[in-house]
Amino acid sequence: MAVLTYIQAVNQALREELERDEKVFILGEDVGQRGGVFLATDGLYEQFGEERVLDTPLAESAIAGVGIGAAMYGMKPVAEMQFADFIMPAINQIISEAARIRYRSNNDWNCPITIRAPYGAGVHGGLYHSQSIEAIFANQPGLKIVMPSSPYDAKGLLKSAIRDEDPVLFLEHKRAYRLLKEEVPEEDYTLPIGKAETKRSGEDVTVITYGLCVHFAKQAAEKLEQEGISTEILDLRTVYPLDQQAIIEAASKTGKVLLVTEDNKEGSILGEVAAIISEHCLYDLDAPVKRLAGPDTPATPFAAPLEKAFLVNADKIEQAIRELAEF
Amino acid sequence: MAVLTYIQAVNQALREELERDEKVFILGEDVGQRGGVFLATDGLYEQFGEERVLDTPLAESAIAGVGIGAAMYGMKPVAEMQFADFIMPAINQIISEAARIRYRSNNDWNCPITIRAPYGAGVHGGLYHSQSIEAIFANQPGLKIVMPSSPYDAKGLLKSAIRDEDPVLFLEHKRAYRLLKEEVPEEDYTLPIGKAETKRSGEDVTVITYGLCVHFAKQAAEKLEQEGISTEILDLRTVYPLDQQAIIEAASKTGKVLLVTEDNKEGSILGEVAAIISEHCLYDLDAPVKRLAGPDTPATPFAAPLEKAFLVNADKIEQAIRELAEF
Amino acid sequence: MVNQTKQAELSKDTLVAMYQEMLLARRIDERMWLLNRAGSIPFVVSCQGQEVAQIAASYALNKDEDFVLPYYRDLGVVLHFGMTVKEVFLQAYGKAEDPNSGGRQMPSHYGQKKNRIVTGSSPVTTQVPHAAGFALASKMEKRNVVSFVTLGEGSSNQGDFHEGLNFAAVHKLPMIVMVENNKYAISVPLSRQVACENISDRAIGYGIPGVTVDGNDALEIYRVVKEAHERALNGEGPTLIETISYRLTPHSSDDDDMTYRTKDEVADHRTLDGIAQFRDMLIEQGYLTEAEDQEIEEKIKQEINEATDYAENAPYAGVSTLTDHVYGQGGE
Amino acid sequence: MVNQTKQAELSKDTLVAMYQEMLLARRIDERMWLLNRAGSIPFVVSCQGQEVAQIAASYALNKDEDFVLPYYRDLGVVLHFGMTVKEVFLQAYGKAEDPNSGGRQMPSHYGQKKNRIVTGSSPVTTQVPHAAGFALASKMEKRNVVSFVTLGEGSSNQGDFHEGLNFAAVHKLPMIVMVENNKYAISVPLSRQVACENISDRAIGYGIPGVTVDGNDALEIYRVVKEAHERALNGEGPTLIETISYRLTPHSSDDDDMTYRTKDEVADHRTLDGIAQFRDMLIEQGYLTEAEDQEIEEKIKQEINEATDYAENAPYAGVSTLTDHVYGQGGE
Ligand SMILES: Cc1ncc(C[n+]2csc(CCOP(=O)(O)OP(=O)(O)O)c2C)c(N)n1
Ligand SMILES: Cc1ncc(C[n+]2csc(CCOP(=O)(O)OP(=O)(O)O)c2C)c(N)n1
Ligand SMILES: [Mg+2]
Ligand SMILES: [Mg+2]
Repeated sequence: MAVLTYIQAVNQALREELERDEKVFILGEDVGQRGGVFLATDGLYEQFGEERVLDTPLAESAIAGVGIGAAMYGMKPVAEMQFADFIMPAINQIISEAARIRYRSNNDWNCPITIRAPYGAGVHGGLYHSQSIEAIFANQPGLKIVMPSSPYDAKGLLKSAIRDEDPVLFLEHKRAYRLLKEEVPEEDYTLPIGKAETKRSGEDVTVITYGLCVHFAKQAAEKLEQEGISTEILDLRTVYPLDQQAIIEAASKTGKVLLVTEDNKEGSILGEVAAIISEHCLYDLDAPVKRLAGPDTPATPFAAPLEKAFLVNADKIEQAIRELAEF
Repeated sequence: MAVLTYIQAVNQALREELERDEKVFILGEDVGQRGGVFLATDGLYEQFGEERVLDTPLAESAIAGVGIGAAMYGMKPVAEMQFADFIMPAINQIISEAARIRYRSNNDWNCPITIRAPYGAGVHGGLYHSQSIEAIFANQPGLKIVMPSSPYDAKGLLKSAIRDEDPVLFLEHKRAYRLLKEEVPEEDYTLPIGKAETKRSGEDVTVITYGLCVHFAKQAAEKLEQEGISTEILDLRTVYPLDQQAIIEAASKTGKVLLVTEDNKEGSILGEVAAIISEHCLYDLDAPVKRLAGPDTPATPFAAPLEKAFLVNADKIEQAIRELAEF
Repeated sequence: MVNQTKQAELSKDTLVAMYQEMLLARRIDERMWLLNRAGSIPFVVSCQGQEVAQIAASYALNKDEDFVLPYYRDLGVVLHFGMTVKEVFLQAYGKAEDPNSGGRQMPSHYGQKKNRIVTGSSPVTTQVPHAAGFALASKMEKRNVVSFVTLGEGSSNQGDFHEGLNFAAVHKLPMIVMVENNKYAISVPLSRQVACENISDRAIGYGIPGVTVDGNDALEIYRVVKEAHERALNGEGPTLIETISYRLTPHSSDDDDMTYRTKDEVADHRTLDGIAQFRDMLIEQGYLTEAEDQEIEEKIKQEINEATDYAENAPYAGVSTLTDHVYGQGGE
Repeated sequence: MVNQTKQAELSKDTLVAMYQEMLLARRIDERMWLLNRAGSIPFVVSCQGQEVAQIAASYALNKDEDFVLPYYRDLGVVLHFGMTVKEVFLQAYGKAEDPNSGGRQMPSHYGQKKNRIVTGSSPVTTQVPHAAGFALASKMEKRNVVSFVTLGEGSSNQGDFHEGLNFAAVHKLPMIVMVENNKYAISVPLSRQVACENISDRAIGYGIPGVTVDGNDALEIYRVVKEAHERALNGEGPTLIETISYRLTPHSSDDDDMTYRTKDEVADHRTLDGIAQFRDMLIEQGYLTEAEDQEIEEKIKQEINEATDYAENAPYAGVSTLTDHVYGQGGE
């Protein structure tokens, strides 16, 4: 099995899906000859031609909207937003259209589009190349939001997203692209959308998180293991709609829950996770639910010291787990 | 004191602010001669002229964006989105621009715009004239979201919004427009943004809600009083950023908390409220936090029976309070 | 005025059939208002004044292959593409059998997959990029299929108009965009919506042909849409067509147009009604007699009566269906 | 080629001053690349190839009254409107003293209220409606002030371009929109961005004048911007101007342009460099000697050295300021 970076895993999933199904095509800014500004589509233009790897004009509402039209027709478009921050002009198409098409037509039409976007901070991107955007969409029935935490997950979940019969927002952490590497099978495999996964089993504290923060949580857990603190890590994987059952089980198991996100604290998807826990696990909790998140300021300043101060990292998670364990 | 409907209170606030400050102006679709499709701006075009009550082309991103430019210049624009559902094309301007201007310029520029929009269901509006949209914006530092629950609050809060030095999203429940009436002082008064208000004091169960649901909660509470169940009602008024202190106090007071929204359950702003409670009130709770909300389907079908089934009403609230009281 | 020199292309039977369809749309619309004012249906938004353009354009399309992305006034288009009168009334009443949405959407939010009528929403102009998507997909599949999308002139000021047309132009997609300019966007007159002479002046900015036609001139509309259709099939890309008409009703049943325009203005435009002009031409040409016209009216009336009765008595969707079809049930 | 018949309007001193500003922008930009490649600053996005257009246009504006809404390549515009070289380096380093954002935004996200340089963001084209808003406000206040906004040609495909221009046109606002067409949007060449001949062809769709000019022809650019400025002040509404140039650098320091264009193509365009043409013209006209040119270069170099040193040694904003200025502190 080859060791792939996160971005290579994304690239491989795209290549295999383009090979597997001729209804699959890619559209976005600079996805063609350039291979994408992060090289997610590297080599695909050469292999599949400009008809299936389409450079679009600089217009996100059209990228989403044209993709939605093609998806209703019966194609399987994979639209790229160059940065998640630039999905904003396409929100009307995504929320009013993609998410509503099946319901509003009483199941007559559907919209199997995948919209990929690199989110997250840590690459000196300043206010507009750093944001977490999932909370904006995490209240829209009809939409699914997938945020893989590793190369293996990225490949399997992206394939599922492309094959899904409904619209999927697929958010990849841009700092994970080169930071994370692991063995990824060459063969075809898919992972289930809508299911969280236990990334680590533990007894003392449960960490519930997603995306790049899973990596940091693992680092923290390994360190704490040496101190005798045992950490359970639940990776949400799909942040909308949430896997309620898995959340309830993971929270109940240890009774001490740390929720982690890179997003701003107020209004992040952790609120919903906390609500599920408070509805279902009151009597299993041994400590108040704790949230570790970004401060409520626009994410994130360009200047390195400020960016660092904004971000969640392994140290901050370690500290929070320890506090809960000692509670 | 005159008895005004909710829409009349909005109209009066607008009129008084236009009179008070010549930097205030209104822009939107059909706000001029037509006086707005709900008559929020009725008579203002006649009184203040087309320069201050501007009919715009049908283009929400421009309505917001031009307003933002004028606000940065130093004006006090009040932009109307004809229906909250149609704010979607303007989200890039509201989130990427209005909400970030002060922070990104390190306090050099600011953006005192008010964006009004009628939200909510119950008028046979179907999928696109019924939505609750606050959750989309309730994760954006720099923005404030105000949702008044009564004519009196609407007038006082709208004046505060217009005078605020930062962008305020001001959401008015369209069914409240004619349904709710109360005495509203003719004179100038403002109400504080960022503060929740206790609308009713009680001992057994705390209901935390906002907007039109406050009205239904009051109806339910009155009925339950006769059964000897005493209900505290906290009206959030500002749903972002939330008044944490008031939430903690109200939840701790009775130990039994019902959160109510007309929005879809998953991902609504109630998640954040529940998270605040679970972080701060674990040992004060006598029952799990309960949420009453719309189902997770697009809001809301046109057909009357389906619309009714979707919506929260006084009966459903009454039932939920009773269950909590008996817990 | 109807240009008689252009009839050659269309047979007598076709012209009479066109007339019947225009009239059917008008009579349905009129009935909707009666039902609304009687309290039977909560909402109407009309085609009145735009039927001629809708039917003439529809005849220039391939109704067995093309995709249409109509807007809320396009009753004429959806009737031509196969929606039945009964189905139209079912959607007006929001009943379970409504094929557009099973009563989920407000009236006039059309969509019917089997007839290639693409589901639409309320936020205006989102359908323009969708139409480009359909055109792109059919081009990728090398099918000889065109997408036809309509919108109001006010709606041509939305970003999606610009982005959708530009995309289609760059990729030379088989798409026809028809702006039905009825001079008003709710209360806002054309002069406060745009500063250009014609909406079709926007075409040059996308490097595509743009044409403005009289929305009451069926034969001219047929001709320009037919040409656009041929260009599309020939791989020459999209065309922007503007039809000039006048909105004969208030914006919708919720509107009071007397707050922003006069009775006289409306009355003046009623005298120019394109359907009446078209009928007069047919009679003048000897293609239609007064008696035949009366028969047509009768047949339409009966069909509408039956459809109204049926829809009125049809059941609403059950409350248990409220949460159905948010997502699919698996499989591809 | 520089059109020599149009110099009349501009004095020798002005022309030499223009040259100095163009050169200053170029030399700053070149230094930024050196600093980036040396690992001192994380990011550069260049003005190279567009300085002539930026400076010529700026000279046609009223720098004491007008508002400018520059995009990330507009180093020339912001220098002309009063940002100092030191301030430019402070923002490149993201230091606390950066007047644009105190190090919060990426480099080249300009904004400085005292100089009426309106704060900008990364999502392209949002500034176009803002410019209309400034123009609307100054019109409401009956001030003789124009808003000047720029963007790339790729960015002219965003909905906000369409909506902003249409709004400004309908309300006849004093606004100038200058599209700096440098033939690429990152890797995507003009031909895959638009299908129109000129971006200025979009003007007629808003009923406003549209002009395309050679981005290396300073005097012609000055003339058309001056005319647009007069029209704006006369209440005749907005103008769309397109300057044709070529992006001489990769899109940014994160880009590798050799994946989508050739060395030769870039080298060919370097030979047409507008700044060199302008200098040659000044020398030919006897307005500038080689020695004077050398002196200018020296002066610029020294200024840049000092600014670099200063910025390099300046402190970052303290971590405790991270949460400052999300909201104002009350008052109006
Ligand atoms: C994005 C959006 N904004 C506002 C509305 C409300 N609205 C519905 S129809 C309409 C006017 C449309 O005018 P036009 O495009 O000229 O079409 P017409 O109704 O005249 O046929 C408006 C403003 C909407 N449906 N969508
Ligand atoms: C809304 C949005 N989408 C995508 C981007 C990423 N992006 C930054 S610059 C750029 C290309 C801009 O091209 P053009 O408008 O021609 O300006 P140029 O850089 O050539 O001067 C892109 C796609 C962005 N900044 N904003
Ligand atoms: Mg119209
Ligand atoms: Mg460019």
